[in-house]
Amino acid sequence: MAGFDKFAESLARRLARGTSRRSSLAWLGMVATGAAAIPALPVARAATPQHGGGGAAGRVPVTSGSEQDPGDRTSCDYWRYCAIDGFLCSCCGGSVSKCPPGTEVSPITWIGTCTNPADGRAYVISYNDCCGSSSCGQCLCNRNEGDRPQVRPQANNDYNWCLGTESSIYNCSLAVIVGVATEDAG
Amino acid sequence: MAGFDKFAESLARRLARGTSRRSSLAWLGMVATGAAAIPALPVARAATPQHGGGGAAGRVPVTSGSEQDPGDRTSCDYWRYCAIDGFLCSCCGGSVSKCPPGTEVSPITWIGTCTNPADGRAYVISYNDCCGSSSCGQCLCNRNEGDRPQVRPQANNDYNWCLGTESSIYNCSLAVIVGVATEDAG
Amino acid sequence: MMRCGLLGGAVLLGSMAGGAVLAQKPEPLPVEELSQVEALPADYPKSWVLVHDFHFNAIVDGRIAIVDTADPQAPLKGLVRAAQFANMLYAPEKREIYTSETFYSRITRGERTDAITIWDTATLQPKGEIVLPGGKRQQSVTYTGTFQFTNDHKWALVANFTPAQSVTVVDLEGRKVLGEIDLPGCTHIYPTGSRGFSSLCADGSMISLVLAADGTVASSKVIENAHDIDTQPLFGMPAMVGKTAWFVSYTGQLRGYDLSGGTARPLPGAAHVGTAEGGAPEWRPGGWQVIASDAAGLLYVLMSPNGREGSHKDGGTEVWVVDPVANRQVRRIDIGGLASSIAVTREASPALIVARPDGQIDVFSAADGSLIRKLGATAAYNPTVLTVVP
Amino acid sequence: MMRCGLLGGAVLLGSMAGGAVLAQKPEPLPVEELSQVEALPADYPKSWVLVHDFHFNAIVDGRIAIVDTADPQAPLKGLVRAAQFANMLYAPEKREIYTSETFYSRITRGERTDAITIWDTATLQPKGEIVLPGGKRQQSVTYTGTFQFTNDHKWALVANFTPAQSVTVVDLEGRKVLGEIDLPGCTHIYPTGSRGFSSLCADGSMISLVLAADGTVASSKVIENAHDIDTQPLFGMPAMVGKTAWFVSYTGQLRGYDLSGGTARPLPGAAHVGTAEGGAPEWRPGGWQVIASDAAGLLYVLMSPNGREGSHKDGGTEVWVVDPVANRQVRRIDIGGLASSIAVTREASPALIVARPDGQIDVFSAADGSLIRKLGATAAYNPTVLTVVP
Repeated sequence: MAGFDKFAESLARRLARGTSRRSSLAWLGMVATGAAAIPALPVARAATPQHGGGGAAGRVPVTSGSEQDPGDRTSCDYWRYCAIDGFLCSCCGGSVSKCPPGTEVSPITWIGTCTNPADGRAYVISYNDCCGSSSCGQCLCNRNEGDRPQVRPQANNDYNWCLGTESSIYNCSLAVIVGVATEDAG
Repeated sequence: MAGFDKFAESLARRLARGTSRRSSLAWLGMVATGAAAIPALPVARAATPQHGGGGAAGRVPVTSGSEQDPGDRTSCDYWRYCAIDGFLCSCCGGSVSKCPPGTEVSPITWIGTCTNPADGRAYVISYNDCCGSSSCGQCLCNRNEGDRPQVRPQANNDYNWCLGTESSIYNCSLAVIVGVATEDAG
Repeated sequence: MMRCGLLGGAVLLGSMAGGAVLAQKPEPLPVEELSQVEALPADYPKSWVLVHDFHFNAIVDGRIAIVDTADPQAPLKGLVRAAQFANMLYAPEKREIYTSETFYSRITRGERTDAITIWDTATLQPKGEIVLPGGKRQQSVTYTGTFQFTNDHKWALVANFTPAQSVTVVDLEGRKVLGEIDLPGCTHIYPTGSRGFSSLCADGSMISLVLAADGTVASSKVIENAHDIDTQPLFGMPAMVGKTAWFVSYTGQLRGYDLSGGTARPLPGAAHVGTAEGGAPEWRPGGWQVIASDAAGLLYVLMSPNGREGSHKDGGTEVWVVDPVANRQVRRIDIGGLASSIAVTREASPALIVARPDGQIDVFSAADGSLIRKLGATAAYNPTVLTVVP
Repeated sequence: MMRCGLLGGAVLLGSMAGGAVLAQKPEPLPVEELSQVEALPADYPKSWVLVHDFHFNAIVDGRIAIVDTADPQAPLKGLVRAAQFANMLYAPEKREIYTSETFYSRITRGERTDAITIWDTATLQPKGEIVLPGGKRQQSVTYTGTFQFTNDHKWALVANFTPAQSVTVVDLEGRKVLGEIDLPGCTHIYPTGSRGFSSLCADGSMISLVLAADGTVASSKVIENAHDIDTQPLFGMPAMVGKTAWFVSYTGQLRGYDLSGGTARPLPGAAHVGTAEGGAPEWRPGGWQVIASDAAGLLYVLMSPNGREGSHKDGGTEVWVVDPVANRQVRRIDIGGLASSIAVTREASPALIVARPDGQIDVFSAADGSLIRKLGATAAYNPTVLTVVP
């Protein structure tokens, strides 16, 4: 947990660039309130009911190419997705850190803390939503490690985080590394 | 085929009550053009790919209660559905002849000719759409006996027949008996 | 109908004669009437449930499915639009359903309009609309706490989230917005007293507000240490027993709040859903709408045998019936597979309604846990919230 | 990347040392940049296909999926909105995609707006919009003939159906509607000559119209007996070989219309997809988009072994390659299961793209019929029309 407050401050500063003054201040307050409580937890795969014509059937794995960032980014099991709820942008024309074309990135979002099995560290993951195009429909994934009730917004994945964007229509979710939470989560 | 022109005239008169003068006149012209060509054909079940969470799984059959109108009205195999393309209103809060609440009936539509296995007659079926509520999503059914290219609109089920209605949003399709085409189709 | 019976007989005779068509054919089936639309009873029977279909694959096209859980032939009675992370309220005595929705002029883009639509229970046609200003309506996976009644169903309260938090006060009968209440740090709306509400706050407190006749805040009170987000995070949606809201925590603790007065009152004493063998690692509540009440005040909690951190939305395979006042586990119901949301009807013989992740809806006896009927996946793609007829 | 390789080595060393964490840990993964959106090449490679997703379960929320059929890891490159029985056109030289759509102010109800949206091929962001007057845009399961170019991609033609039939002429470059042409009894738009179009009519004729510079009709000509709806009904969407439109009938007859001049010219002589053993009762074309062409002028027809009256939309299990000029069946391709739509890319080694009813998309060699790759159900729920990059 050491260093988390510093991280939260830096995150808030980065986020502030992309959003309005009022909402970024509100966000900053929330991060400060909840920061100490975000836990680093072991990765476990949650039930992800598939719906519709999409899904993992026939997918070819997409990997980072680095052994320090292992796993298939189109699979709900990928380590960064430990607290995601939505369609994986890696299946929608984007990647873990880039929105699909035709959308815009939500500047504010919820964060989770996921352990990278390769280096044992707990990373803080920002699950920014991509907005302005309707439900991608591919690779629905719902995992909730560290997810907390809506009363702690910055730790909740049930909000539509398409906020501060031109359109609030939800397309898919990113999983961006924004910091290291703990040096050793093992 | 005898008597069909008379039927078409009467159908056009009934339909005219519910639609604008211009469109009903256009419709009358089309019925007259295509009337002689609508064939009476044997009933065959077409492939109906299911999509989404709905579908026939777990459905309890809905029957007319009359042995002269046999079959399950929530099944794509039901004799009246020989030329339908869409969600069956019997699965959507309506019936073969009544739209679900919250929708309105399209006054104009395409027609098919289906053989009733109980009495051997070919009936003219009107596949009116129910409109104003979005895709019902239940019991998608696509059969095309007698379906002809869009150039013959009154025999084509690919049009959204939500025409002359307040909203053109498609919810489901009826299968209403509007006449007898031939006394013996067997 | 008499003629139909006769014709049926004739067809039977035909088949007995070896399948040959009789010279004496039955009369043809009659021509049917066009231009008819089904109507519902304005007062829904107690077996009916309003099923919120989140429609994940087309969130802009969400719906409320009106479902008769006693009719396995035609469970789906009709659909009401519930667009883009909508919420729904049902006022049986007004014979109205309300949806709070968000629209864009070009579906995914363009001008945003938030509005409450008023629907007639019998026709499912819209009767009116109240536009909500500011484009700030909270959009979430369906929670009951983001759209609520107060003032005896005359008003509605709409949660806003930009992420600045506030509540819009709406006069449903007058069809107008009364005002907006800033509520930084607090979330969800729990109707409290005759004209007011409570919210849970991020610092562990609860706040209760009494509203004046013009919709402004007459008074407010903060209840400190009302909940513990770190050690006992509460599922967002409580089960109501009279005016008491019962919440269940991620680990199974039950917390009651008496909302009958102007200020919420946390009930003293701890209750818990109890324990059982066979958990791996342990039994915990799991699903979306995980807690329900019956008319007798018993609670029903959807339980997962694979409870651990992060399992709280994984769904459950049993429903545990608990008496929260006596703090006693009454019985366990095996619901035969994974479910995500549950509710209990107010029928004379109450039914436990179980919605599964694939849209299947099953009906169990709340009294003995036996399976009554299966409705199939016949109503909704993604059933989130089940609202029973009170 | 160099650092990644090093770190990978370190982790490997760790695992060789029995899973113990090394004292010398690798550097943490770097913090990643926020606020980025993927961009596409403005000029799509020839392996790309625009897949119209009709989205039957939410027709209001239809889309165009931009798909790279050569990229099995990430076939879906992005989505373009295509709402409510939309149509799509692609103008590669303008680096634009056009959708003709219908909107309601409250998604399912309210004020109707028909419009053409202009999308940038690289960003998939809208660049402009042209509102279509009258609320009369034809809504059908996706056909190419209801939205077409003419005048060298400078204009679009929109089919209307109320059910009165007409065509709206739109100046895409000038972003304005030029006018409307009444066309009673005739349907679908086949671009003809340099500035005009043809339509098939219900009396069996074809009509060709030459347009003036202001979008009005300069001249028109009726070609009698151009098609026979009763005995040889034609699938609505032809395959283009240069300026010749090749249609296939429900029973497999091939009809060519030369559309290079101001007036359509039915090609003389009869061609046919041919026959084969094993039909029950017979082989017939079946599916939605059943005919495609390659750059060499060969036709590809999706064939069902269960051909009979009413089977024309059932889908097919083989693709028959036909030389329509020589009237010769070149080869048969077993596509290993039911498909509904096909297309052939203009790649150096052309690929036969096969879309199946469950959304699976497979890629075959057009030359030898071998399976190249499977893309899975990774792009669209209900692929209807496939548009290849020319």
